[in-house]
Amino acid sequence: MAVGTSTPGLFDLTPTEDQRLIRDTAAEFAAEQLRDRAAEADTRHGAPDDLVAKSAELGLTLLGVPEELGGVATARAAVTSILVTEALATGDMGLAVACLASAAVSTALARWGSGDAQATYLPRFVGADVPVAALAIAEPHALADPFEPHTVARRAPGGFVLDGAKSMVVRAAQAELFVISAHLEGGGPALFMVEADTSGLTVTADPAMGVRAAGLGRVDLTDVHVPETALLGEAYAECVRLSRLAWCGLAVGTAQAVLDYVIPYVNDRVAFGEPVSHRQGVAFTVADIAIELEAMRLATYRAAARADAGLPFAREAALAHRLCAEKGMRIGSDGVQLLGGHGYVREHPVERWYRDLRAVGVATGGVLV
Amino acid sequence: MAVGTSTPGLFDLTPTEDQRLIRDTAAEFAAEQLRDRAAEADTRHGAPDDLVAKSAELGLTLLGVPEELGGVATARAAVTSILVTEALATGDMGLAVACLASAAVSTALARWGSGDAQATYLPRFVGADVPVAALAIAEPHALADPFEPHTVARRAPGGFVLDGAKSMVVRAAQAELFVISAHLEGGGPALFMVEADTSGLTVTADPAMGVRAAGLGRVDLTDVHVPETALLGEAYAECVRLSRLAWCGLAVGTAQAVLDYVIPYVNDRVAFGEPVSHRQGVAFTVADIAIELEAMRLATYRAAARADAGLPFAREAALAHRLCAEKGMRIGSDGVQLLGGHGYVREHPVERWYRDLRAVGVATGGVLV
Amino acid sequence: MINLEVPETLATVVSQAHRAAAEILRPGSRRNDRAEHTRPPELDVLGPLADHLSAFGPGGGPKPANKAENRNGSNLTSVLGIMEMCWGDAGLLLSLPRLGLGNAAIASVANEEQAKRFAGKWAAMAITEPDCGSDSAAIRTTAALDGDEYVLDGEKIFVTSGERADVVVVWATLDKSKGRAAIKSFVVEKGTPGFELVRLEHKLGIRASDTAHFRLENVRVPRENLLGDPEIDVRRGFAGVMQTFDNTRPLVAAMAVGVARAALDETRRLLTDAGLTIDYDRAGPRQPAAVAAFIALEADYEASYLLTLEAAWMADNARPNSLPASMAKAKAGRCATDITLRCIELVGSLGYSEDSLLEKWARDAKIMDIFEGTQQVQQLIVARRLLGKSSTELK
Amino acid sequence: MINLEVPETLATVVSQAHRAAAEILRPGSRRNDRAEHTRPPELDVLGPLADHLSAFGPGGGPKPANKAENRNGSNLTSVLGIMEMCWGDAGLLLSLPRLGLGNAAIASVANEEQAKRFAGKWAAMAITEPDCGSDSAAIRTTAALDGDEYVLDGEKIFVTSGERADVVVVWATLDKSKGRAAIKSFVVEKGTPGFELVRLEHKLGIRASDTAHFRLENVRVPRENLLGDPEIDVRRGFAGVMQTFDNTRPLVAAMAVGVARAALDETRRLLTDAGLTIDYDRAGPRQPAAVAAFIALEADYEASYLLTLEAAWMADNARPNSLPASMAKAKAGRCATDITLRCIELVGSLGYSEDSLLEKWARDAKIMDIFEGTQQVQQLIVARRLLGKSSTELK
Repeated sequence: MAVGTSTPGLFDLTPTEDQRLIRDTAAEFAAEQLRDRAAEADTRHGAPDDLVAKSAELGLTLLGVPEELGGVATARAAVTSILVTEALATGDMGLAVACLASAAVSTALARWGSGDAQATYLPRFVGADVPVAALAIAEPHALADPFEPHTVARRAPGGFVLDGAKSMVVRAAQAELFVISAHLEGGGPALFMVEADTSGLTVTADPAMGVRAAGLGRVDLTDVHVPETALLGEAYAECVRLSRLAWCGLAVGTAQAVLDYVIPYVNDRVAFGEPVSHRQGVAFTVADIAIELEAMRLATYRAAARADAGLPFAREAALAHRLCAEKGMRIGSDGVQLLGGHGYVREHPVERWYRDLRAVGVATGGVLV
Repeated sequence: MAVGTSTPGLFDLTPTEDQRLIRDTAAEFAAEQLRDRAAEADTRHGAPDDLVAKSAELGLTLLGVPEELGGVATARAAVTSILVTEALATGDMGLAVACLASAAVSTALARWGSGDAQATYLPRFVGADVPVAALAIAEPHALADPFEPHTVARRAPGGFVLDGAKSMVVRAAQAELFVISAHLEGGGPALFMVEADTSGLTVTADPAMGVRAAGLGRVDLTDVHVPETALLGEAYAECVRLSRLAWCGLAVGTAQAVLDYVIPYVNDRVAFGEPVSHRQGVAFTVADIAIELEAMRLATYRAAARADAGLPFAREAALAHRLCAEKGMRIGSDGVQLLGGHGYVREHPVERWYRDLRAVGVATGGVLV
Repeated sequence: MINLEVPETLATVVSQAHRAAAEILRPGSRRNDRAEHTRPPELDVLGPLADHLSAFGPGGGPKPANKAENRNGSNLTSVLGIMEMCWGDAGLLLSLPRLGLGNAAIASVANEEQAKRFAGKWAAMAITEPDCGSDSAAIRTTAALDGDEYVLDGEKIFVTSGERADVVVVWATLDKSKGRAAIKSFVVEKGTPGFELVRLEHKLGIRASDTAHFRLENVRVPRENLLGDPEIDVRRGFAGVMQTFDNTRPLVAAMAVGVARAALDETRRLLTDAGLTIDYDRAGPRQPAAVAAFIALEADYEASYLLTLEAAWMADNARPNSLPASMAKAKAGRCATDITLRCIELVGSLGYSEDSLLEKWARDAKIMDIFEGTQQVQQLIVARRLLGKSSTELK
Repeated sequence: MINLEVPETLATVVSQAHRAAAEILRPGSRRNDRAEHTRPPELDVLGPLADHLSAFGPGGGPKPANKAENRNGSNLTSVLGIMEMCWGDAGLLLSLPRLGLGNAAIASVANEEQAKRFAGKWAAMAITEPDCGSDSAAIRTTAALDGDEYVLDGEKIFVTSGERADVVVVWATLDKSKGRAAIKSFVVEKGTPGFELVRLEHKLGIRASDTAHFRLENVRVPRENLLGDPEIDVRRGFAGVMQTFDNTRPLVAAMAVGVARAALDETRRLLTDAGLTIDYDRAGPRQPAAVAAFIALEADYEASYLLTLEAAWMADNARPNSLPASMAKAKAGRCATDITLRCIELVGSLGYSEDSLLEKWARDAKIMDIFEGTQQVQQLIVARRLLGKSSTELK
């Protein structure tokens, strides 16, 4: 760590006017639409189609797509995407992931797709009827490392053949298109577009501890043939970093929901003749939630802003991710603890946030900024 | 982890009558002799000779030596040694280490020395005038691993030639005899007896953050020749484990000193009209010190009792050591914190315990049970 | 002589419990987790086992004849058995017939006649109310003597096995103005008029266990159903009730230890299958991060395990164990949550999926840090004892 | 536009500070640590530098002309400069002439005449007393007006740079019965009769900095030496004093950040020399434990660093920053201790030896979690703001 790297711009924590606008719109959508329907979606293990469709009206799939390709991005938009992701997650992490799944693919296409691939797929993502799509990186084996996928891609006449399995695939059962990471034989890890109806690809529901509204599934690939154009460009590490950052945004939004929920709760709840918030044990827990949350947010913003500015951001993304995985989980656990027995039942959303926040430490893929 | 291993004996936390006696004697010595002289020894970077001599009267060097060799042990005595180590450390960790240094060597000799070596050296250790000696395992390079010493021993005519450097060597400047770990070429790590006046061996003072009363030094070995009989038997891993356990005993005793010191302090100290112990922030810290301390103690006893019973104890020693290094350090830090600014000045011993307790995570050698 | 191993004398009981856990409890874990509010079919098989275990329950078994003699008795047996059973499934353990908290309360404070009358009944315990958590002195459910009956009115939540049990031990106050001393426990038979099941809770974990919410409206029970002394003795009235907690805290600590061990065992299996070696001697900065993390978690497990054994052993030897009981509960409760959550992270997405039981154990574990006195309540108890403070000084 | 990088406009100041830290402060670190209570020879060189830095001190510099305009001003400059200087040596930074806390107090509350009169004086600050720690309302040192002079009596401890400073700003009460509103600060010149240095403390760390204990017996100072308003205004009397803390907390947070970075930089060097690679992308369970631990520590460093910048940036932009200031101080204070202690453990016995500065940084760091309001005080401030509680509700 040498002296901090300098950039021409001033240190600034103020979003632009445009960013504020879309963030506020997303926050409103989260408060009015997502929060109320989260419990049911969690139980049903899937997001209501109408809700995802409504979220598309926010223009989520346009955020990472440049204007010339039909999107709204005038520059790299990691910060904007983080702000939107965070805002949606204040409503519900699982539903936010469901709403953002197709945007992960449109962003990946816009960033790393060939002209051919963009021409083939992007128009629908920037149109009125956004297809369901998913970015699949995680794998269902212990100690999986996104940089060493067990899924392999062999070169074959006219393209590649993929074999392996992917886990935590968002809305897997509904998706028409997957972007799948695989180890390219003779190369390194890479991303491939695979249409859902390709022969050899099967989807199984794979419900998990949390983010259940995202309808997580497992995708198995046996001898799956894809064309040359299925290979996305040379940006694997960047994709993993930007996906981890998106999970940071989800963690920040969810942790904010926890904080906003527990403050009135501990003020209202009376024990031994006083609000429980008058006890340091309770009050310090709330203080620590707020402190760690603010740090999670700042670290995430810093990494995203560096990505947008074209600065190296591997370090900053890793540090933000470490904070969001660890402190985010602690916030989820403390949220339940602050409510005591009431935190353990579904009447209150904190038990869901406990389950959701564990995802941040294990997930890669699904979302992207 | 299968179902807990069973032994014929009942679960029991009661020391034997003999153990209680020697532990109480050691505790008395710690309270009456060590505590008062700790601050000065810390500053002087060395233990007063008269104090170490007095401690020898407790029979410390006899504890690990069987009766037939002039000691008092009727069986393996790890538990007894732990109890004594813990008791001495309640007075002062640095002085305890100084007092126990020669016992580490007499125990090693009794356990792993050849008949020749025992005949040569042991009589003085069980006599009236115990020689200063030190068990040297740690090394002064980053990420040193006791199982991969950089110090090497080559076979040479009539014995071995040692080259390398050792750190944290207790009372290095006064010691007459060292037991030194080295990588035996063509073998693994092993222990060698090296007399202090052997040509090629030099000693430098190497004061550290804490345990300063132990007079830590660095021993450099350049082309040091030792005879065949210098090699101690095949028990390297056991020696490392038993030394780590001895450090656990030191941690437990020191942490107990912290707890015993902070309880009256926080009860006496008044702020905002009440004893500070009436605040949960303070009270819960005290509770956690007590909880972690008790767990450190039980884990240490368990490992030592397994060693005495001849059961495998690598796992238990490692777990006890992890607890004592980590929670012990937290107790040291919390001790200072509970005293606030007063904890930061030498008027109170907690700042010394903060420095001492960091040793547990980095030290191997010096003490042995 | 200091020895912290499980004695041979208990090896059979422990291995029986482990076998039951492995063969009966564990196989149905996922099914019962998914089918919340459905009676687990295992309960029929487990009834007789539970009766066998209850003979070893805390407070049960012969007392030591000689104070100096070291005993490994019913308390140690109970915690060891519970660890094994919860290694199998904590939700099912909590559902074991006739091993409810209410049974523990009856065993602790019932007189001879009551003990006989309620023998063989499965008893749940109803303490918490919608507006009282840890603060049992705030209980609003009232019991008024009317002729030969007490009339109970109030609302009770978080009643474990409330639906499945035969009777519910209900805490109620004879006189709100007299604080804790006026709180008594009453045995209410299921089916008593006015004793209404409001709902069963949907929970984060331990879903095999039912958690009931009751309303009591003009519920009449015979005056002989008041457990213990009906007089309000301001000096010691609450002691009997608190005694129950001293006995049950090590049991909850044991539950936490069992769940934590389940997660560690599974994680160890997955790590070693993935090619890592847990080398305890070489524990150091160069070994793989997952191994170092695993050993750190295992150290916290060892701490929880030993504190739990200590608390039980002290009870067996008739030593006051309120302090170690709370220490064990505090440490085991928080560590079970940490350990199970971290195990998922070590393993990765596989551990997060319902394909693995790791995610379930992280949900089950959290209750261990909450019920029978939260982490904060245990810290208060420990701190008050150490600092010599009353509950009005250290609140 | 959101950007959390140090701007070009401050790069020169930061790199100057870094150079001074590397070339002047760091080389003497071990010598000054060993020679506690000896005036570090570096202070002679550092005087002019300190005067240069003080121009950027908190509260100094021009105020923003336009509220909407984003400013990177003196507060941000100060914290960045302090981080670099403490990367060099925290004890020496605390000893910088004319940059004492007393100077900050004078800058905050002095009137024009006082500002002029005390310009160029090195001012220490005396708040704490033997029986008052965080509880400044408990101050017993009294100030009684006698003609044109105040007469001060009492005892003060933990006065940083107390021996070396020219004047000491002493907190004293005009009327003990009126609580905090009656507490005023008085400039006491060194050499004033009755103002006696009792002793210098021997400390765990920051030994280059002297910490004085004073007794005041019948110390007479001109009435013009009372800083700020001499009236006791119960409504707002304490605000000015607390304002000083809002300004100084980010500075202490910055000190903690600087020390933590020193330890991380050195540890990174040692780990990479030992053959390990810090791979941020591959951060996972298979990498070496030391690398995973290092990255976890660095994440806490990053958190502390960014919270500190935020608190300073808010002050620069005239936004209320009491909450972020306490957040930064709480997080940076505790993390600096954790990070420096863990770095020693990662490195091993080498890091514990005086041959390395790692052990010194772990001693220096601990004060950052204590002075200018302990961890607990910061948590109280944060919690009260979030929960909307007064200091009588949440004590």
